[in-house]
Amino acid sequence: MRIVVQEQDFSAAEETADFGKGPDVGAVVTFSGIVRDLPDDPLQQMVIEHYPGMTEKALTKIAQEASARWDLRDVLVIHRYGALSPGEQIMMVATAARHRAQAFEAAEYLMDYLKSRAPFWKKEVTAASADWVDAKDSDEAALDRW
Amino acid sequence: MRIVVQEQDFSAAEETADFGKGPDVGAVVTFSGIVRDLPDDPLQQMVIEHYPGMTEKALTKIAQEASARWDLRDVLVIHRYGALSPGEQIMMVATAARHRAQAFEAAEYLMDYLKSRAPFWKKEVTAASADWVDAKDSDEAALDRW
Amino acid sequence: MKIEVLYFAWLRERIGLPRETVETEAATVADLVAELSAREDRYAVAFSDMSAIRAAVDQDLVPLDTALSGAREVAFFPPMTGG
Amino acid sequence: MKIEVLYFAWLRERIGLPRETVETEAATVADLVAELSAREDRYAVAFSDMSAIRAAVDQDLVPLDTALSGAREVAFFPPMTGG
Repeated sequence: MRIVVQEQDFSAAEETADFGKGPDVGAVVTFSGIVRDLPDDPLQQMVIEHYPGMTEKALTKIAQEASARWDLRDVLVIHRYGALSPGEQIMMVATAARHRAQAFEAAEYLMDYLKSRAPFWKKEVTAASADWVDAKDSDEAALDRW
Repeated sequence: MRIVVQEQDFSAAEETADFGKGPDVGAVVTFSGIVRDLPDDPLQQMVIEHYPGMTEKALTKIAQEASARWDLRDVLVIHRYGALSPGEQIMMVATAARHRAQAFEAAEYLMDYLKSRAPFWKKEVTAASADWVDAKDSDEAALDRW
Repeated sequence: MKIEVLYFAWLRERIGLPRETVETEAATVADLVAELSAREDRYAVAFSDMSAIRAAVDQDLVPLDTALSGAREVAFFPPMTGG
Repeated sequence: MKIEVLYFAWLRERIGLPRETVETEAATVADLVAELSAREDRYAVAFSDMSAIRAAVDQDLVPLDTALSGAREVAFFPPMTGG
């Protein structure tokens, strides 16, 4: 298990080069989140604030729960904070399991919990405005399926 | 869209380095399938037979259907054939979309259809035996959810 | 008509060849199976359980009652196990 | 007791500081919110809609009726928007 919270960019290729190696692993799923541009008012920066200390603790707990529930052979969570530009990577998760359903479900679980239970907050800065992104009801509702 | 059917190994890192770049992409999901070892009778080789011509045609159709249904911005399918050893990559898919639910669902759809509708057949060769892998009822049933 | 017939996986092993050109007047895929099965035991054995056989006509997966008119290539194989 | 109180995102911006040490006898997280809100308008405004506020005690997300006994650090913030 590897949990990384950092300001600088990361290489998804390097992070996953040795990920999930083992005789028992038949399936690896990765998810990467990227800063999208805004259609009408071009995004200058996506600023991500976090709660140092609690962030690592929350991500570790979420990863441990996913590992136990889906019998994962490996799990990786990387999340950045600070000021990001459109097209930059925000975060990634990876899961390694025996079968594909385990790897897919665990990755979706990680994303759903990370989105609503890890202390990150996004602010969208454009030429015209700087607004904190509102949490969506659908993100909270997504937790009900687990 | 990129569909690759080949005998030689591939680099997931290189294949995804430029995958899904675009102002509109917020989510990239990848799935990699790896040859697992067998617990009791160690696997010597996993031999994958395919139907040249039909394979590319079937994969293209599956990828086009996923692209339309989930408004994908990019899709990648790579599948190998020939004799593979435990730990080797068999295949990968990648999906790029605006939102995470689209990317996840499309990747699972690709895997479900690829498993039961693309003309590949696996044979497990051990010191004691050489057996064609039976299709699972659960793989066929997985298509019902789409 | 002349049709290219292909066999894959254990079907190929049981019949003992990967492909052959067949001269046939079979109307459907199922008729072609019946014709081949009548030819030799190894075909009859290979095709004995048709619930375990899938067919493609010109590289499209089709039901067994599909008409063969105009078909150039017919393939028989067990359920796929890719991924 | 002395408690370290942290604010994040728009809560931090409205209150105007990221953290402060508070001397309080509040029994619960909700009591602490009431105490802070009574202190100055900027707190009252920031905490006006508690359905939009989440709290953590010693870096664990908790309900607002959680007891503060033994707590060293309490954080207030809007619903998270990571990922």
